[in-house]
Amino acid sequence: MNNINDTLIPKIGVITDVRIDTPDIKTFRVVTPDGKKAFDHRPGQCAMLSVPGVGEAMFSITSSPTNEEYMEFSIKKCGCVTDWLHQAEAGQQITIRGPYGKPFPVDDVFAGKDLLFIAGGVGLAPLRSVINYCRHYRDRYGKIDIVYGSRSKDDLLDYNEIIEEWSKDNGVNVYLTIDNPQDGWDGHVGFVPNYVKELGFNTNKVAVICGPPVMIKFTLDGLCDIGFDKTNVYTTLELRMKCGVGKCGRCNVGAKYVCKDGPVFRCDELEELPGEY
Amino acid sequence: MQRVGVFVCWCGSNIAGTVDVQAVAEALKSEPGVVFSTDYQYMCSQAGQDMIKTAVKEHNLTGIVVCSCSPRMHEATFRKTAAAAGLNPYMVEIANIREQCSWVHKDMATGTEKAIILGKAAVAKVNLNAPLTPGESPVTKRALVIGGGIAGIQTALDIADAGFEVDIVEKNPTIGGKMAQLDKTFPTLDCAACILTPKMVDVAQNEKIRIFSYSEVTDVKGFVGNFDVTIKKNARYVKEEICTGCGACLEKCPMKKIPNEFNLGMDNRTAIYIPFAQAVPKVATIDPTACTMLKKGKCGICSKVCTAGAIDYTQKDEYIEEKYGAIVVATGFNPISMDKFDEFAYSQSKDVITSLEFERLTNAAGPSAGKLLRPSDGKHPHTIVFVQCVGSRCEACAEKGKEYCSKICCMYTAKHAMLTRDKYPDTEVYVFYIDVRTPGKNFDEFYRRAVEEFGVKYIKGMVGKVTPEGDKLKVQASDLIANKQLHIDADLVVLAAAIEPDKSARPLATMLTASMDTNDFFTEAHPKLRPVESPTAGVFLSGACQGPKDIPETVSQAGAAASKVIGLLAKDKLTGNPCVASSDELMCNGCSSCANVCPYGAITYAEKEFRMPDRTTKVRRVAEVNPAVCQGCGACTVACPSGAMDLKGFANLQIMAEVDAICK
Amino acid sequence: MQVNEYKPLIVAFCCNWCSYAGADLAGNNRLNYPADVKIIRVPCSCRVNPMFILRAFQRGADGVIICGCHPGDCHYTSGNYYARRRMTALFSMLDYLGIERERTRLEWVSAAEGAKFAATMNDFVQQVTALGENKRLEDLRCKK
Amino acid sequence: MRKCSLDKINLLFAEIAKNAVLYLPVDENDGSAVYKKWEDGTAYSNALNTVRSPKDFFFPQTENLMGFKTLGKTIEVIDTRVEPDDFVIFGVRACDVRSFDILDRVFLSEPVDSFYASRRNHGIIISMACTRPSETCFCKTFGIDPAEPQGDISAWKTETEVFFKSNTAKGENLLTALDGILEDCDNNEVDAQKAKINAVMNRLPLKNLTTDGFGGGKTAEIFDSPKWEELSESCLGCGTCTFVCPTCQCYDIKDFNTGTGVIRFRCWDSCMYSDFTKMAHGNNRNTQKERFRQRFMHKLVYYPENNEEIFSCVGCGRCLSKCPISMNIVKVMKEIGGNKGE
Amino acid sequence: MQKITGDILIEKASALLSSGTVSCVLGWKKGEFGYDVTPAVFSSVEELERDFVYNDFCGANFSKYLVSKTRKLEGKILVFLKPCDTYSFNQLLSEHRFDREKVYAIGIPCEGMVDISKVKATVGEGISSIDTDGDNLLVSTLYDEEPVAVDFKSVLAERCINCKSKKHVAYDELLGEEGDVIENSRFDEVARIEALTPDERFAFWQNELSRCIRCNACRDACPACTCEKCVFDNPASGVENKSPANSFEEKLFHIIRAYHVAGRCTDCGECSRVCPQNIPLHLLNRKFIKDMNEFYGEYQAGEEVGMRAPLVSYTTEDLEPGEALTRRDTDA
Repeated sequence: MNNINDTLIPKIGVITDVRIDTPDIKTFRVVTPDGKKAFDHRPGQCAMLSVPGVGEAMFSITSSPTNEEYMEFSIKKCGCVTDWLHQAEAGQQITIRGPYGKPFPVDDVFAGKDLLFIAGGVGLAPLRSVINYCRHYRDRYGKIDIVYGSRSKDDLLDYNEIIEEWSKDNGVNVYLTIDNPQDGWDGHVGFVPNYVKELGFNTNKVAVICGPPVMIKFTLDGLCDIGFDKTNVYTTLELRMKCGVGKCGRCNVGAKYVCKDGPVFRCDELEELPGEY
Repeated sequence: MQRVGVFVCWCGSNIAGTVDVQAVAEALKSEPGVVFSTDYQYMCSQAGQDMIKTAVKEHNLTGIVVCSCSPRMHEATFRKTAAAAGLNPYMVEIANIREQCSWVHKDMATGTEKAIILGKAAVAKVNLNAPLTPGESPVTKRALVIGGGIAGIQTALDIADAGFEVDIVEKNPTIGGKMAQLDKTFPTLDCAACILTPKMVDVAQNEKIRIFSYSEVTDVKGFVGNFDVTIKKNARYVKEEICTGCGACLEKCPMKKIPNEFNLGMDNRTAIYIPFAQAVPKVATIDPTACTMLKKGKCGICSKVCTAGAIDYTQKDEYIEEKYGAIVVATGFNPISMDKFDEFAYSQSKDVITSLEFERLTNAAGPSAGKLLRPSDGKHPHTIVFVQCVGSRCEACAEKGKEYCSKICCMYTAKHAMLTRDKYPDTEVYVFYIDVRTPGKNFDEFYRRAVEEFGVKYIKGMVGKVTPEGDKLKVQASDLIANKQLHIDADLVVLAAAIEPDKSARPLATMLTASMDTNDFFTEAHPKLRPVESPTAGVFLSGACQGPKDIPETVSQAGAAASKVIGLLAKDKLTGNPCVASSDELMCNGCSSCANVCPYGAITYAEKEFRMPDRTTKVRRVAEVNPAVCQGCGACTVACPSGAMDLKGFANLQIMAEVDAICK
Repeated sequence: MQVNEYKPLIVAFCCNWCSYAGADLAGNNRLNYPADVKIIRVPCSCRVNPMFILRAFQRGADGVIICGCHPGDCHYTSGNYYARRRMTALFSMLDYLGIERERTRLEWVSAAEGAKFAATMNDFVQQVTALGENKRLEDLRCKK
Repeated sequence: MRKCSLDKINLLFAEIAKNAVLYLPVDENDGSAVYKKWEDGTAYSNALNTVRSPKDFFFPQTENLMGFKTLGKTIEVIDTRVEPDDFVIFGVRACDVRSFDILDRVFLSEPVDSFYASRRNHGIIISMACTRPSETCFCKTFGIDPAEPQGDISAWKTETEVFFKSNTAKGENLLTALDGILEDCDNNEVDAQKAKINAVMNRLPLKNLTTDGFGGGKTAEIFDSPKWEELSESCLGCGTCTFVCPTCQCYDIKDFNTGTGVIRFRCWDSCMYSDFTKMAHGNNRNTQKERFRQRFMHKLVYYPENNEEIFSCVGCGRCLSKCPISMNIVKVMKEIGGNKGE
Repeated sequence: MQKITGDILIEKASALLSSGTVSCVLGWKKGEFGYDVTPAVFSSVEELERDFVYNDFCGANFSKYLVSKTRKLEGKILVFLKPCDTYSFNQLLSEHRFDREKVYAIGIPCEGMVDISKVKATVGEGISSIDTDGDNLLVSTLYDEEPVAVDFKSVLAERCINCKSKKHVAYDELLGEEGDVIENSRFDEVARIEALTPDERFAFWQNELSRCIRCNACRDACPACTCEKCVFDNPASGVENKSPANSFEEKLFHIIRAYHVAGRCTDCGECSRVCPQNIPLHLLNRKFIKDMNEFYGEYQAGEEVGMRAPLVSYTTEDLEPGEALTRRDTDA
């Protein structure tokens, strides 16, 4: 075991906690068998989890790098690996390798700026890492706005954390919305892109969008409509990552390799790429 | 993956004697998915079952493996147990460690090792089980009987008697079938009409029974309990509900030279006709190929003489759609054509006739009013030769005749011979036969009477040639017992023509997706155990459409078919076997391989719209399995090249998991 | 008995209605056959996909036998006829590829033929034992 | 420059095979050539090239990465790695030698693929000049000179002799070790052969094929060309071109359950396969046109863009002769690049 | 008989395009060296005149393309079918794989297609052009001063040497005269292998199949392999596999592939034509065809639309597997 040393060879991870977030999303806490964090990472980076015999799959690391005890992954059920993980219980071992990809430029571009995070559905997972990182180093950043929407109240990820922690922070505003009216919901109803336009943010800030491709597209259009410059908008394409190391030949969008050049992209960079992401 | 509980049964010492049950329970603990494993003396006992129920609750089990006796023994028991514990009953798998392990192996180590492997296979399978729910479908409480001969009549009467509605579809203008054409019936010699016509009247008068005469089935859709049938009522140009059957029109009709089908063309009828006096319904029918009014628009006499005003030259074929829960096929038989049997001079001489023609000749209502007269000259025949097995048991001449035995000929020929000798003692009667087969109640006695009491001359041997010469028929034959050639100058030769299924049966079978054998007889669901059911659920067989039969056999089969129908119609809902095939339409090529091998016609095709990856939509043909019809054999799953078709409960992945577990 | 005697691994696919019942009857009558035979229950012999057979060989089986109702007795009327054609085609192909034909067999065993079941299995095990390990259709990754 | 007479070539092979596994092209019954391990009596093929490229030596079609054993909820990772033996590949053509540089840029860039790297370290490449190029050859388009093949050692074969020149320390060491068989010589015969080769090169039908219209930064220009649809119209979506290609390196990582454990292996994959980019949430290249475009854009635009304008094609011509429908990179270059190559 | 040339086909196709009978033409497009023709869709007369070609290298069987092209393209497609292609055409129709109404099929006679690897084996690498001269091909190469004459018959593809039929079993229009089903010895090689000892057979196939690189060309070119999703590509099938990881996987893939097309394979020979490794894959398919002919009576897939293949039918008198094998042994 000791002499194996290749980027493709994983470590053992142990699932220590499984939290049911929504009907199809669970959040898994993972450490090494000796109880440590598997590796250090930066906000926006991903890790390859795998179940021997089932396969490998890439997930963004949901927990903040500032969490030095463990990593968390919010995983939506949508394939054989995720199906398997969803029926796993605490104590189950999996394998983990990473971190992969370029992180969000939290320490340079983001520093000192107002930040706007926009997420849809499970798209909050990659952003949670950044949001919590920025909350942890609260004084390094300006005002933080978070717009988050999902199909219904039950489909909102990290709801407790959002309500109990984020929205109570100073200088952090959380705007939640759901697609359709629902009993017991007195918040905003409507799609995220429209909500963003309604809210009409001041454009002197950095925006980060994550969610389903359509939602990203319309939100980006919405931001441009209200005067945002694409050079200030970031998103992540981590769904396109496969081997994690930029060699297997799948992740390229044009000449850019998501595994190496991304997954975090500035929207003006994306604009230059052929439309096949 | 499931949360599996493993329960190893000792079956007293039946299992525990050769299998270390604790070791099995222990070994299975580390199998994937297993969260609980135990053993017990009698798993099938109340205490054992309670143990399972408790474990399901305590360990939150989603799957159960019982290592015990054969699933043929207690699978049902443990499924009920699972259901009682709140699990889907199909989340149970049995590892057969008694019949297929402890009882056949002597050595404890061997037995234990194998039991563990069988247990692992069951665990591997149950991990891939999915809850199954038997499909339910409602039952239309009405039966359709296709064919109005004695088989159809008896079936219909029996079903109606149980209180269900029945429709009979008969292609002829009247019900009655072949039996109505017969004179006497063997072996009791009671007159066919005397026993049949009361039944026909019963049918007519039974308010649960509707008769669609002069009609045929043109389309069948649906499945057991829910057939949608289209019936074509041929235009008879007579308003059925108005016609009184008085017969005035028949007398006046100028077209009087139409060969009379009922008498097999031995006499004539009119263009408007009633097949016979006791016809049901007793309604006239205009033969459109003969009626000058219909053909040329001239005549109209029948309309003028009909006081009831029943004639309607403008009548059109009518299509009726009706729903049925069960369909009984009673399409009966016909004698085969004698065209290919020129050696008997059938086409050359009017005095060579078939046995059915002989029936009409001797029938009081027949063309000669019951007097046995030669068709050619109306003279009384003094020497009659009966030839048996004409086209039956024709192994060497399959293109001419049939390989099978027509079963009824031996007995009716004995009857004909006996009646002839009885009525006309001066007549010499020869019967040429291959074998005389009399395996029925009082049948052999009957035949012996013909020979012994009535002096019928039975000769084992075949007739080689019949040559008309003058007013005689020269019969050349061989006597196999005396081993000599015979030459007989006969006045009349009667051919016992083989019988074959009615020609309407083949297209009907296609409509019903009911299978047929190479002779076009309907096949039964099981030749021994389910003789009156077709493999297609909800389709039943009555009478000679399934194989040659005499009247008593037909009637008893008709009753049996009726009781099966009654059993079906008595249900409000049909609960299917949930282990049925199903097709993944995304993978399906629509190639029909599966439908080709389905013995039940459970697979149909539909054009479905699919969203293509490039966001366009395309229509593609895909297979659909009707779970109410599928019996779960799995033939289709292997015929399917793309693997789209799979069998619930015995899925590809499940069986492969078992293979893997056994071989690891 | 020798200690390190070669034990073949035999996978038997038995149809639920006849052969599986025949195997049960062999049990009821305490008719011995080697424990090397492991039975997989299938509804009908026509459920046996050639892929299952190759899979068994891949995973280490030394012989595969398919048992079904006698021709004419299929619970589903025709399943065993299809099985017969399929297995004929497959076995012939395996033979063509030089894989020992003695490793595969199709037998008809009725529910009443417990003795035939046991005898067939005894015979088949003997036949496969004589061939020794399956080398021509093995997957080395699956070797223990 | 050193040489060895052809009579002694087997002695030379035997000597090389003493310390390393020697592979060289060998004729097959069907007329094609294949790299085989040299054993006494193995004859070196005269064929222009092998059907499979020598990339297999460094990037085999299937290789085990590791194993797993699972017990209950625990997992044990098992090292299945075997350190490769030293090996020598003899007779690699100039085009294929270039393919190793192209693969190196993928596998040896950070993070280094240690499986590939280890094989690279253990392998010595002896190249061979091409005296009879085929009509399908277009290595020159990519600046490759078949008369001057690279590799650790370059070789030229004449009717009677084989000439060697080392290009690397590894190569030099090997040649030194073969001192007993080789003799020093001048460049005259090799130079003569080079001149001959160059003369042939000027007769090749594809001699004027250029990379005009391709290269880094051309994405916007040609990505949406309507020609892609036309060119890909009859593509079967098989993997022949990618699997015979010396520079195609896409792979997949799969698990195989052995019944008692799991083997994780890497195997070649093809961007031409319909499910290549299919992942849990969808597929971003759903049509054969997109997949077809990806393959050629990668070789002719994306790769050069990221690798100092080096094209990921070496002009070996394998895809020209092996594509079931005779669609190939040359046709693409002519259609899309707009150069007629004449 | 008039030889069918590219010009005749262009004329025919142009007329049908111009009259609007068809909206596009599935035909062959010129390549670089004469022999590398590519199947292509032509939608204008100009394209046809510029690129269309019909020569001795037009081996590709177009029937399979109809499955995808009738779904994708609007209007009627003109397709040229050689006799052997028409069998595949019918077989696909039997399996309802495309809409007959969307196709206009022209049968064209075929004297056999040339296997370029045989030409190369004769004249060597470096072919610059190929012309026809009577019964010879005139091959110009980079290394010969004069074109080399090669006997056409000697370089015919294996499948054409053993051609089973010159008869078109389906078409809307036929160019040239109708041919006949012909006597052939296509099963000889199968019989030769059958007659080997099991050890020899094993060695033969082990050697052949070990060369497989699982490029799937055989499958993707096969007009019988038109599954919406192949079991070997489907992770849910349990047998999905991408690489010939070892000799078992090689056998599994080729046995199952041949089995899946058994009774549906028309013996068009595309699998062997496209195999980059020259594996004689048709010998697997032909084995199934030969067996079924011998065991269940002659059957030619695609002869008519709607026939029932041997593996989806049966008789109660069929041979038992053991009997079948023994009978074959004694016959051989």
